[in-house]
Amino acid sequence: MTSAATTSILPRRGGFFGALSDAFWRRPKLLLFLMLTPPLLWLGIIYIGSLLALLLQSFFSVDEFSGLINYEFTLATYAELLRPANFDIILRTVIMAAAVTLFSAAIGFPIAYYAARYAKGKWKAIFYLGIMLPLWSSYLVKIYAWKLILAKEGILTWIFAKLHLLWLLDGILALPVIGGNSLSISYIGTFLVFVYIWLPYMILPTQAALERVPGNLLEASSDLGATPRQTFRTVLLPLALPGIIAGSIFTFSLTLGDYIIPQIIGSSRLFIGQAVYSQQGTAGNVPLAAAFSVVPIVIMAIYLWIAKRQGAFDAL
Amino acid sequence: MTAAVEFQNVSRHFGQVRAVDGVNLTIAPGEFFAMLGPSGSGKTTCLRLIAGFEQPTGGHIEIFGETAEGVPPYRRNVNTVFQDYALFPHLNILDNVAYGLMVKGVDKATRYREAEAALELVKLPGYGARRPGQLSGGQRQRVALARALVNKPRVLLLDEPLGALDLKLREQMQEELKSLQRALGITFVFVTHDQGEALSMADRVAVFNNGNIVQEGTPEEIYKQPKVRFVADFVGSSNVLAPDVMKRLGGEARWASLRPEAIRLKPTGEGVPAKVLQASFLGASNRLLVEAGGAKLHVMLPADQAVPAIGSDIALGWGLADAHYMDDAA
Amino acid sequence: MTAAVEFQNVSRHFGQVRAVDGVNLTIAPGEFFAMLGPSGSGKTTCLRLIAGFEQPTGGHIEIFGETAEGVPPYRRNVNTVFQDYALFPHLNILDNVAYGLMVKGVDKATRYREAEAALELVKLPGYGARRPGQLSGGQRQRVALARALVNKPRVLLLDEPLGALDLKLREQMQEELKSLQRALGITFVFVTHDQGEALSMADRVAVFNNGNIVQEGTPEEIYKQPKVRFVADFVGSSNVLAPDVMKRLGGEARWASLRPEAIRLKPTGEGVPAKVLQASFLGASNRLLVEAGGAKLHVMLPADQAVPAIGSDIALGWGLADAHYMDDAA
Amino acid sequence: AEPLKELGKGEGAVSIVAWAGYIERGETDKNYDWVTKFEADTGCKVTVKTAATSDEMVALMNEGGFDLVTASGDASLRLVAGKRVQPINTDLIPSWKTIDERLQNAAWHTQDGVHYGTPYVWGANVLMYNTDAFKDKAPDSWNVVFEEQTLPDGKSNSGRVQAYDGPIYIADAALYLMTHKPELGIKDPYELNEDQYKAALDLLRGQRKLVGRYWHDAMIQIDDFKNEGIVASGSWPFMVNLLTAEKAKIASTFPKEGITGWADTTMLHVDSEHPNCAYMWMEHSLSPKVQGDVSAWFGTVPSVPAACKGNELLTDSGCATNGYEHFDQIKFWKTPRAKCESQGECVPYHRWVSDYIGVIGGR
Amino acid sequence: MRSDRGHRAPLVLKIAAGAGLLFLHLPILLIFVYAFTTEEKSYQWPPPGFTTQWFAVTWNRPDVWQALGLSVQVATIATAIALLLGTLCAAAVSQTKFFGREAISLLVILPIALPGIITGIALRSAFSLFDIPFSVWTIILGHATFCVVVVYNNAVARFRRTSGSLIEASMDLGADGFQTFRHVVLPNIGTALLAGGMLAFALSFDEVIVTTFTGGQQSTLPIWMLEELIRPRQRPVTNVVAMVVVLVTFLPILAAYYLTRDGDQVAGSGK
Ligand SMILES: Nc1ncnc2c1ncn2[C@@H]1O[C@H](COP(=O)(O)OP(=O)(O)OP(=O)(O)O)[C@@H](O)[C@H]1O
Ligand SMILES: Nc1ncnc2c1ncn2[C@@H]1O[C@H](COP(=O)(O)OP(=O)(O)OP(=O)(O)O)[C@@H](O)[C@H]1O
Ligand SMILES: NCCCCNCCCN
Ligand SMILES: [Mg+2]
Ligand SMILES: [Mg+2]
Repeated sequence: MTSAATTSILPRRGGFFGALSDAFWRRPKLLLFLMLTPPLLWLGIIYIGSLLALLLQSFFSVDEFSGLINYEFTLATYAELLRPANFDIILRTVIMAAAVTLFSAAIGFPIAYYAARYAKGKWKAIFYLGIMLPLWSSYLVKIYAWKLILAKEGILTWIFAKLHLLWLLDGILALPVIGGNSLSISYIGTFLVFVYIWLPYMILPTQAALERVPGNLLEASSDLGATPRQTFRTVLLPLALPGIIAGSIFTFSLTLGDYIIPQIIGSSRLFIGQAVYSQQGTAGNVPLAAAFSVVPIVIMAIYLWIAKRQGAFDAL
Repeated sequence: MTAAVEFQNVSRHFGQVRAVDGVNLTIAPGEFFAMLGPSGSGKTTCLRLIAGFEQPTGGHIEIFGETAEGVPPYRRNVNTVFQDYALFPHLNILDNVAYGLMVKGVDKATRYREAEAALELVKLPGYGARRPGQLSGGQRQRVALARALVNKPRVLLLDEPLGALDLKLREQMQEELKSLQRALGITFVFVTHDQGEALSMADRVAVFNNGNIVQEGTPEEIYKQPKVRFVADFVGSSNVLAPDVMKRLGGEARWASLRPEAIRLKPTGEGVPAKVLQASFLGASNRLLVEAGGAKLHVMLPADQAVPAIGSDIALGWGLADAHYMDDAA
Repeated sequence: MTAAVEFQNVSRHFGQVRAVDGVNLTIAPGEFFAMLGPSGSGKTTCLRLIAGFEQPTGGHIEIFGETAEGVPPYRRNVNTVFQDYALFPHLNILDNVAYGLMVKGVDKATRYREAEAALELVKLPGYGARRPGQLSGGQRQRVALARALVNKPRVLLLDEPLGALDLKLREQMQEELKSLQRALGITFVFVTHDQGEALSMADRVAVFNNGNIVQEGTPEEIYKQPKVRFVADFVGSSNVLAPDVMKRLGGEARWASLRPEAIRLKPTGEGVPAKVLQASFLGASNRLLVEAGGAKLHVMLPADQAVPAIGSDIALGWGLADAHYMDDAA
Repeated sequence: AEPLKELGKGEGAVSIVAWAGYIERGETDKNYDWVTKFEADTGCKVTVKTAATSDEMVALMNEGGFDLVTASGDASLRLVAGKRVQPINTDLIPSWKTIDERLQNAAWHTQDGVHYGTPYVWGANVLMYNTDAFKDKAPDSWNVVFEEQTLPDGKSNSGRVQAYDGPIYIADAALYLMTHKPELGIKDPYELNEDQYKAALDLLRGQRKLVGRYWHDAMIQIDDFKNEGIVASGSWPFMVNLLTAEKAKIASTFPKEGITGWADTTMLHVDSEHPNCAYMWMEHSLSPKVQGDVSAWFGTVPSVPAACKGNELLTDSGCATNGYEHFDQIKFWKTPRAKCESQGECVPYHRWVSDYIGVIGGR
Repeated sequence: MRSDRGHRAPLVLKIAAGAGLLFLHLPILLIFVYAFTTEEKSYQWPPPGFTTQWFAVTWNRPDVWQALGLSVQVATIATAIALLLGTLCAAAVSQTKFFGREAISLLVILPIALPGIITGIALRSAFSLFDIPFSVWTIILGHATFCVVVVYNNAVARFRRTSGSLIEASMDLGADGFQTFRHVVLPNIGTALLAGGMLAFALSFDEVIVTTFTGGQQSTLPIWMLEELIRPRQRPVTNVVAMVVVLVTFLPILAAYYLTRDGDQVAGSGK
């Protein structure tokens, strides 16, 4: 601490790493290049390349009888998408995805809100675990648990019977379109299970966004005369929106593509995921499967574009 | 006349922490009232009690004669300018300013007109379409002000509104705030930990320490007649001198404060002998650090007076009245 | 003697932005050098050029006579105290301070001994085991200082190190820094936008504007003889008067600066007639805002002088030498 | 590819695409195991990929990586046409001679006199029903799954019946129409002209209102009969056997309109990596023991008549029970083609595929 | 959060939040219950009897161990790759400005924003195009692709929070690039990487859809479960496995929570 060193420029640290470090410092672009190469190769070449390979297939067609692919450019496969039976599938899936997303947002919000703004200490940890644990429990086993709950002779019927409320259940099942012979083969059932399975994906980003809303904005709103309800609508909700949008990317996209849930809990009416799966696997019609998968790609591209503009990526 | 704000033995405890502890306070209507005190002394909590963000754990609060307890913030005719402005990032400036009117249900045309007028008042006409993120700190501060004023509150609370601004801007805003308050006649309650700011702006100042008010009065009273050592120490850069030092310097054996600008250089041999330790050029004046009577003192020299060399022996003098004796024993 | 730091026509442009634009600068060894200027004027960029975080886009930099270009920061015997301290949050205080020695491969016993010594120097002995998060702002600032000093740099760079501290602490740290620099004899390069800080601490001050140095000199030169209006305006709270105003006030028809404390009250009829607009109590003095010759002027009255009533007519006077005429035409 | 000339050493493995329940190693019931011993004898490790529909089998074979497939008639010719399977050399399969004469040159595995596999077993798509719901009286018509009606237990059949989730089920509707709408002139349920086809689809659209969920997987259908209140459906004897073994109130019947069925062929992939093991499996699959065991397990009829006698599991009455004598009445699955024998122009299979998706989707 | 201090949550909110949590957990309890049922072929409510035999049965089933082994192997390697790629990407994006920076975040998010089935068949068609046979590596390739984003998100958030001046401070104090990475960068993003890595592991460990398309005939644990659930032999075994997985993962989740608690990012956002 007494005397300063005599030189102002120190020698380079010896060895390869010393030289490399200096080189990186002098040419930051080189470092950047080296850092970006592996992920770009992986995601930009392998992944995007695969997607393009898939898209390419959608311009081929399949021989009706032997099921072999005919490698000639055609738009016929896309035309098939518009056939009523196939178009129904698309419509059905998109409506379901939208409904699941809206509902997940609606029931996920209070949980996220409570966890973000009221839960403290031990309760905060409990909420965190409470949201994470379902995420970590097997997706398939959860679906089968629901099959058991929703079956005609399942737990819900049992509970309703015990409560002498079977008339209510029957009333629900008698609803047109969304009802059915039993919950497990109705749209209601499919919807419930979708919501259940994807709900944590909605809660987590919403909670993160809510946690980031500065408390003093809420105070400022209240100070300016807004009732709690007004504060919620005009300040909290708009500021939590990027988080909700981020969550909705998951709920929407996961619903668009899932084929396992509607197959186990559903009425045999296909969803896009099932159509892709069966066209690819069961029917061996890869071109049609590829054309079907363009649908979610396009929808999600639009969705991501909107989300990006809303700043939802930061909330992911 | 009813007081604008009255605290009767008000306390706000957080568990063990006595953030505010038995405060009595009367703020007159139209007054510019400053709360001054070190960090953690309870200033913000007092303000929050007035705004309604906190409920007192003891005592009674009245705002213009009406009981405040149990009244939520959105039903108090009191507005706050937050330290970090708390502008709504998702609304543009005009909507920010019009917010209070919007939630009251004022129609669009009227509220935008009034918001524009408020923006003009704070000298930001035409800024309505911008987002808070596109303004500088000083501009944001003024938007926060306009947003509060548009509601025509009877009391305006300001929590260190100038804390984040740099010196130049701060001085400018001080003057603007002051003249705005005079023009509008609204009661301002202003929290700061900057003594200069409190002294230059306020009609009355309350000095906080440990959740309580240790002295209340006009800036001059606070500055020139500190009741206790804490005030002398905290307000301005007084020399606070212990009884034994005062004795040695020829005064009473009591705690006293002696302002640096009250001390004069005397011809050697005439006054109290001292030794110059350090000298700083402050622009408008020079500040000496000297040793006298076994204590270190600051002495402020007018800019036009020659600065004695460091290490040299000098002599000091001051008026009898300049040594201000204080109450506290410790 | 070789300069500690020398800039020869140094520029640093970021695309269109000329952050630093042709700066020439010589800092002598052992000097306490302050860079003063408004936000965005290029002070930080200059500091970063010295530290090696930026490369000049033009010109040449020497540190103690050695070329600095192309030398990475970790090979420059220069250390920085960052504005936000940049203490490593994952290391305790002792490890923070010992970091520089650790990466140099100094053995554990030695580096901890030296780190302890450095902590003692900044008056924080025994704080080694704490985490940065457990210290107050002022303490953190001192740790950052110790962490830099333990490496025995030849130049210490400080980027607004006191910016985040409150007034009281800031004044205290100013004195501590100053005496430390004197004791160690290291060259300090200090960036601030607080003119008071620059004036009171530095041996020499460079005033920046728009990426360039507009004036360089001792604090007194800068304060009393601003070369251009910008400096007069920015440093201290001078009254900067336009040629026509000066003419009306009885001076030359040139831009001039007139310091508030140089203006005196005169018996009515004797000097320049003026009207009092506003008066602020500043503790050690009172500041008047007056109108005279069609311009607004600040006048500083010593605390012991009576403050004239607002709205009253008064007369002002100043010495001929107090009106400082400046170069710039605009 | 040229058929194998002579049998070599086993490659140590053979992978088979098969219907659920076709290849058992005693995991469900240890009495039913015709794999373990084969593996021990030949050193060929058997891996099985189960498929639920013929389309899935074709897709798996198109994708490759398997040696054998137990293809039904509606898949086998597609596999031949797509060159996914190779002709076999019957000389390398000593038991070929023991095959039921009715099957030796069956159209679904023989083309231009060339054999593309060995017959495995055949069977019928029986009507499975819940004996409680039908008050122990077997329904005698498929109308219980096609037309809305009150069942003997007094409740409607709506929501309590199932249909097969595969396009080939359109043939079941056509078969039903052969009796109930003779004026359509359907001769072969797999060869339908536009009018006949439309009538079949209409029938199925009506059925859609009765069916909550179509059955796709044997095990899931079992579950549905147990937990979802399903009381009647076209099904395989396999499910009937499993359910009755669990003491469920289930029985099956051959309704008067006749019945569709399947005759499966073990076919060899054109790029088989384990042809020797595959030949060994084909030979093994024709042994009376295997034939009898499979038939007992799945409720099928052996392709080797010798298996009908002396098999412990099947018992001597098993072949008769499972329909040995009904061979001629069963309309075996085959792929509908545009050029058809009975009336020249028929609706091809690809339309069956897309239209059936539409029917299930509510179109 | 200051605004809420001392304030009680409204009752409606409490009920809604509580009911929501319950909704998330009752089915999981059911999974536990059916790990103890005596019925083995299909589920039935209420369970006919109680037994603990399935734990022993599960322990002795080699196919469980095989699937578990494959899943652990896949998840471990996929996580390691995701950690590497995600960190590199996050570092590049947050430490420097360059053309196309925005595109990168989109690129990283894409595999999770597009349904898994698309990732799955895209990779599958690429495999068949290039005649790449299915192997552990094809599964890992698929999993790592969508795992990158969780690591990336956690790392980017942490980088954003970690003041850039720390790196400069380190260099200023004489540490070269590598020393700075080892002594400053790594310790500061460590917990974020841990949390991101755990999530990546969880995602991979539970992934069915992508695996279906990239796994060929190999069975990871979820694929094994799917097979078991559709064609049950001993259904409760599946429940035992699911239950054990939940219980075993409980501790790491808790650990991740406490590790990232001080951060702005809870482990899990960005899944
Ligand atoms: N919600 C709370 N829970 C616990 N203690 C609190 C809470 N709010 C404030 N306090 C404590 O009360 C005391 C007074 O806080 P207050 O914010 O009023 O101080 P202040 O004078 O505004 O200080 P500053 O100048 O730092 O803003 C402090 O010790 C603070 O830690
Ligand atoms: N990396 C950069 N890229 C682009 N512009 C930059 C960069 N760094 C600095 N600048 C610009 O250069 C100018 C000078 O910046 P600098 O940080 O040196 O100012 P300063 O004098 O330190 O200001 P302050 O008092 O606000 O810290 C500013 O306009 C700034 O926006
Ligand atoms: N928790 C597992 C649910 C499966 C979700 N997978 C998401 C991957 C999207 N490609
Ligand atoms: Mg405060
Ligand atoms: Mg700066």
